[in-house]
Amino acid sequence: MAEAALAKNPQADDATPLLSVKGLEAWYGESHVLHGIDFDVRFGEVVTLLGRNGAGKTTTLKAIMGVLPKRTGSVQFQGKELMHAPARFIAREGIAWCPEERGIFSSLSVEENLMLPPQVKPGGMSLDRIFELFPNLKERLSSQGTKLSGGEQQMLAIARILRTGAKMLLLDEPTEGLAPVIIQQIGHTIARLKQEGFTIILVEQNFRFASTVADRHYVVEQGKVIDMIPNDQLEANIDKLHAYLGV
Amino acid sequence: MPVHHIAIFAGLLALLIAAPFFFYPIFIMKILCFALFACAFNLLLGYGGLLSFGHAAYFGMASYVCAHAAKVWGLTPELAIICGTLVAGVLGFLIGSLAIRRQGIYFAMITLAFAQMVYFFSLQAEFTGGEDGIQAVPRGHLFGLIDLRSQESLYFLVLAIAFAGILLIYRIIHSPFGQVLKAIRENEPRAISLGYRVNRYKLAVFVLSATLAGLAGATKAIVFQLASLTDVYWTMSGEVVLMTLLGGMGTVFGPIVGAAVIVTMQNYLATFGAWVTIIQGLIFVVSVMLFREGIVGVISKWTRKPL
Amino acid sequence: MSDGVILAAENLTKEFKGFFAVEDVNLSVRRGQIHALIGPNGAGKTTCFNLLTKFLSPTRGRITYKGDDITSMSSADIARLGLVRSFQISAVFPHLTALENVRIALQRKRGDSFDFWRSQKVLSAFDDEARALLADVGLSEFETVNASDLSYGRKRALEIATTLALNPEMLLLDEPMAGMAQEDVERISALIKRISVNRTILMVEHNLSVVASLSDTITVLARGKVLAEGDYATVSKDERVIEAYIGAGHG
Amino acid sequence: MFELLGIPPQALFGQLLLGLINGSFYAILSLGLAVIFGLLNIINFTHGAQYMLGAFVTWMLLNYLGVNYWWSLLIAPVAVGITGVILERLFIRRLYHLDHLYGLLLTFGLALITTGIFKQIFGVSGLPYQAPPLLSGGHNLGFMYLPNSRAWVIIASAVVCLATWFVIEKTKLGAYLRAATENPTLVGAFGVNVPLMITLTYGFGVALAGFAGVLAAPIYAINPVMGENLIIVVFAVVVIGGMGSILGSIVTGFGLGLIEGLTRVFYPEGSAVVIFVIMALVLLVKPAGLFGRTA
Amino acid sequence: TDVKIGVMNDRSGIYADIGGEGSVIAARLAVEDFDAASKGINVEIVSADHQNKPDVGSNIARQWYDTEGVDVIADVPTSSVALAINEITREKNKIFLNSGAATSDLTGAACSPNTVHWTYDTWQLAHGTGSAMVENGGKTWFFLTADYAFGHALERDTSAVVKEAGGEVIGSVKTPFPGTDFSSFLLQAQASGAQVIGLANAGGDTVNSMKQAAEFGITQAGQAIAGLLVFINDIHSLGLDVAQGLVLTESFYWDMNDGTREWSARFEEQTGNKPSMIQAGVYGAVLHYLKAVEAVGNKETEAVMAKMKEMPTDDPLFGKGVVRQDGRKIHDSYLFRVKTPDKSEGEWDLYETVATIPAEKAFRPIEEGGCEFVK
Ligand SMILES: Nc1ncnc2c1ncn2[C@@H]1O[C@H](COP(=O)(O)OP(=O)(O)OP(=O)(O)O)[C@@H](O)[C@H]1O
Ligand SMILES: Nc1ncnc2c1ncn2[C@@H]1O[C@H](COP(=O)(O)OP(=O)(O)OP(=O)(O)O)[C@@H](O)[C@H]1O
Ligand SMILES: [Mg+2]
Ligand SMILES: [Mg+2]
Repeated sequence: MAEAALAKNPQADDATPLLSVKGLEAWYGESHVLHGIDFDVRFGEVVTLLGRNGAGKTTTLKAIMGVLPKRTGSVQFQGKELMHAPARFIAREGIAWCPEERGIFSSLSVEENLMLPPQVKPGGMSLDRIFELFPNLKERLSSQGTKLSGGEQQMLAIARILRTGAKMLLLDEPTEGLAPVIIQQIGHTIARLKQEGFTIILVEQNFRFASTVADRHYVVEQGKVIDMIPNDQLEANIDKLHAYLGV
Repeated sequence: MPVHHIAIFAGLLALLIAAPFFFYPIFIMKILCFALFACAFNLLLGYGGLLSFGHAAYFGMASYVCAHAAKVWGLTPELAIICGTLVAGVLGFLIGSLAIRRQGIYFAMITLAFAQMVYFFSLQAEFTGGEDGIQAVPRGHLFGLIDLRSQESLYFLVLAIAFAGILLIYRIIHSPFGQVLKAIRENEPRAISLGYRVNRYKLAVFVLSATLAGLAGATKAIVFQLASLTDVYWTMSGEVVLMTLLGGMGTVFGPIVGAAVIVTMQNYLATFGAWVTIIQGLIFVVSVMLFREGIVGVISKWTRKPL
Repeated sequence: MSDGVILAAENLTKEFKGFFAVEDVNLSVRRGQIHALIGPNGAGKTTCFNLLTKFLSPTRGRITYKGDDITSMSSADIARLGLVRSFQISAVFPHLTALENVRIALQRKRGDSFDFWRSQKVLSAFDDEARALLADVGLSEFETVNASDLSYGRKRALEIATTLALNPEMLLLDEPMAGMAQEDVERISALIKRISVNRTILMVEHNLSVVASLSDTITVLARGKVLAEGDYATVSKDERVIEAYIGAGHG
Repeated sequence: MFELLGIPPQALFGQLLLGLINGSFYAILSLGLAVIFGLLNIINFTHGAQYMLGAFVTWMLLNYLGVNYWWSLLIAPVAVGITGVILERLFIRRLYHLDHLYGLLLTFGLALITTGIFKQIFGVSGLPYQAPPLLSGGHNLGFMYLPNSRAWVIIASAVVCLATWFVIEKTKLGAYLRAATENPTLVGAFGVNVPLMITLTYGFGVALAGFAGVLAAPIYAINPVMGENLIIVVFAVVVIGGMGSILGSIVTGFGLGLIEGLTRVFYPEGSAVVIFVIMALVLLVKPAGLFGRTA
Repeated sequence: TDVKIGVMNDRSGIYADIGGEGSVIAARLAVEDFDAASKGINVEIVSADHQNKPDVGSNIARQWYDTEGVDVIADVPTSSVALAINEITREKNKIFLNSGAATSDLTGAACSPNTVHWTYDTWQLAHGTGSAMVENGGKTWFFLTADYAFGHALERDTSAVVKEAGGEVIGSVKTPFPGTDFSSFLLQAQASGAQVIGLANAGGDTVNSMKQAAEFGITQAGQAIAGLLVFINDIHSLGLDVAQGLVLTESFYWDMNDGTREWSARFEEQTGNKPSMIQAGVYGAVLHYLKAVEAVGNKETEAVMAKMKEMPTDDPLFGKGVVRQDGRKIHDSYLFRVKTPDKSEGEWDLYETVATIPAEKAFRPIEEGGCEFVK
């Protein structure tokens, strides 16, 4: 935990937010799921969205990424309004998304899955570094993507977007179904990415893990952000947080 | 049976008893045969989740056997129909036990493959009369007593058969067996893990569906006094899919409506020449684009009642 | 087998085109215990489950359940012997109501019901029993809700109720806690604890605190092979387990 | 001279070669279907009509505009492809998220309409098409007389099939396409223009049917129903190869052509049904077809 | 008297060109030429598409007879549908004027006192082509036979004729129906070395086998091809380059005499095509029927049928002829050869006459047909 806290990027305190979400609302068909989400992410920060099952965390990420049928409000990235852009433009701006259900393609080999997302910005992570992070993948490069075990698929899903050069990552429950060792590795990875200037929004159920990597935590409940807790004030607010999360 | 279903069945029955006074009886009988055929098919597709693309085999083969039994063996019509139906059941068992081991589009294709073989057999075999078919099938006397040359007797026989068949299908859907079937369609591995031998259920519903399709085909042979290759050709398999989808797959009444619409269309568009195909095509396109749930499916959605 | 072993696997092996997902695994689960199967991702846990319940056929090896060889039985028949599994991805019948979901399992008692001529009213005989099971897992108020409309945690609960309806002697649970919020984790752990009375449970789980608090015996798999076995205290101190699975920072 | 089951070996060679030529048509047509099914999950029942369209466009180009066969090889597939693009934009794109059945029904309806219109305009007896000078005539191979038009069919289809296979299985574009089949949203979220890609893919699959139509024009009768009977056989080919498998449909297309050719010699009556017998056998042994991937 | 004539045929499928709307127009021309109105006969013509499905056809026929007051059904190609309508017509005691169907069973095993089979049948085609070819030196034959009852019948009848005339059948191959690629079968035929390749098939099958025979240079290599059921529309669609040299039998050709030319020109004005023999047959049959009605003075079935059989036929298309007791219409039939492109003077200038088979020899003798009601 200490390690992550130390690894603060100098630019992190920069006043203008890299991503700013205001009054974001979203619907699935008839059902109104987000009721005005507001939060900011500054350059180089790791921010988590915490909340109970069904609070709307995943939906928030999808709304930012522009893959929902209906959304309103405002999402500004580097000062640019993304509300009316289709997903592919948002991706080209340098935002990458790792979905909750992983989205590994069964008709592609592991290697093809890994190489699939086009490079959107220069400076993506090299394959060597990726294999260093996730050695499992290297061994199974020619397997069919979905023949990997649950956890291996999760690794592949993360690895895949590191290559693209996108500097803003949206990670939806990246630790679900992973062995403790791997979770630790991912923790290290996130810390390292942060040092390298990546900005990350992390959706997590594993709040213990979240506290080891994040700068700030937003609490989502019923489609609204109801609180923000900086990581260094976590101890002080632990009871409040437990109440939010129903622990 | 929910009240609105009872009401619909009763209304339908009343309508059908009155129908021959307003419409041409043979035409209504044709609709009834196809309605039963489509309902039998829907039992497999809509409730068993299995898309068979070879149902013409059972329909057509039953029709040949029934025609042959009535014409050559001189059986009474009810026995001839039973013969046809049984043969369809046996054929369904043979093909079904091989086909149910496959899923989805492969299932559809394997049923099609067997149906093509049945077609090939029908084309080659002596007793089917090749492309001339079996003509001039006698309608005979029901139970040796009632002369079916009378259009009224024939009409009520066909009505009774089709209605009984459709009610039986209704009961199958709403039986404990039907409940297991539904579970299998929803989540097959889970049903297995609960200890259900799913293949036996699939085979059972396949055979039931084939048998009832056979009943429809055999009845049709008596009505039209002929059995021909059109009934075993793959386009007939396609037609029954279309009837079911147009009416509303997985609904009780959809296939009946679908059959009525398509048969009516074939009948009344018959004067339009090549326009028939164009109009039919347009209707399919429109129905897929605008009422995907089929006619009855859409009504069911509006009224919020399962139909 | 007199020593209380209910399920045993000998030299269980599964090969996928030259890749050994499970290799010479020997496993014995004792009657009445909660036995956990843990291990890093890709260790072969789910594969093991699939082998034990015959959703996959083993390349070699022998499986015995209550002393009988079940290696060549079909999945459905194994379930009929009282060895029932759940799935890593939640498995309910989405367009059936919660009550109907449970009833499908209860209906199994009637044997293979091919009685297509009977009204489904005969099934209402099972309603009371089904309601009791739903109450057990805290789903009473969702009786008439379609399973697809339940939240994730409740789907898992429903799945457990359905499984319990078969009154199995032995349960195989694959990651019952995956993706669950903290509150649900506790509810489900309590439930598992409760149902383990008179039953044997084999489960795969990554949530170590759950594993620690529930399991009597733990088998650790890594790269398709058994790495260690014992109770939590023993296993969690094992160097190799720490390296391969738990990691240094934990506990 | 020894004989094989009463057939002299030369004659057998000839028959095998003819089988292979027929197989070329199966290969191109099933390839188009496989591309469309594999990448769009649509069972394209209009394929037969689009094949017919290819032949008719070729005929119209020659008879109305005086455009010769060689230009038609290029123009007709593009023209047919464009009609495909229009259909995709107007109708098919609304069906991707639905069950296969609906795509089947829609494309079946479209096929009826297309065939109906052509019947209305051109009747059903068919139209004559004269092979271009280079393709009329032929060579005596010793064991048979091989018309140039047939030799050309083999070459053209082999080239087109291989190129298509390469693009889809071995290039980045192909990987996008395959991924987009499974999860278009996610691929879009990676920054790829999925809707355009899918439209063009359908257009391409349809253009392949059109291409087969051009190849057919000098050989087979050009009439509105020419695709109707072929389509079911071609479906069988796709299924044997493994739905959606590109390589599968090519290999199976040629292979079944050969087998059918042999049947025509030894049991001609059975040559229409042999493909279905093989399909049943294959599916019983290999559930997902010869080259199919199991999910 | 009011007379209602139902023209039923394939209006959307493979036989739509040889019958279809053209047959309806032919029937109308017959009514026009007969000048029915002025003779106090009120004729109404309806039409329908049987889609080559016997059940569709039989449904329409029953409905026509039972509820719509149709007295006569005309045309009806496709043997299975024709046989079905033959039965229904007998049951309902109406009149069936068949022009489109080929099966000689209509005046044989399945014959009916209510049916007239006007234009052609398989026996006629087999004999016309078979015996004339043998006489012209085509002694050895090989058949490409469409693998269904119609094809088998054509092959069987033609073989008998060939043998009778002193020829020899050295082989045959059954081709799947419907087929597209016949090259394999053609090569087998070529390898047999037969002088004549008989095409015992119809429609698209014939067109395809002709087209491919040309492609493989079969005729150039010296073998003759005989079409056993070929219509002028098929030749028109093949083009002379491909079809030249084909020998075939028909009952009618538009360019025979002034009468046929004049009528065909009128027909072409309305349809854009020259008439096929089937369309011509509908004209002839309807005309003869109307004459019989006029002669009888009412439309009572027995009387009209008797009149039709008693009264000789005479029309500009088929000339003079008779309707035999078994319902068979008797007229001359012709063996044609398809012209070479350089001899053709127009789009429809397709045939040259090789031989005329006189009426009395053109059709199956009545006693061989086995028709039951004819004693
Ligand atoms: N495809 C969908 N259609 C309709 N409703 C949906 C859909 N996906 C999610 N929802 C609903 O939207 C709400 C928010 O869901 P979301 O997936 O964003 O929650 P979450 O916070 O990510 O929860 P979890 O921790 O379970 O992943 C929930 O009530 C859920 O039921
Ligand atoms: N059908 C298959 N074909 C090929 N390889 C497979 C197949 N199924 C599993 N594997 C491989 O076998 C190994 C074990 O997989 P398994 O799913 O059993 O892992 P696991 O222990 O359940 O992992 P996790 O905890 O991540 O779910 C993995 O490396 C996986 O890639
Ligand atoms: Mg979520
Ligand atoms: Mg697993």
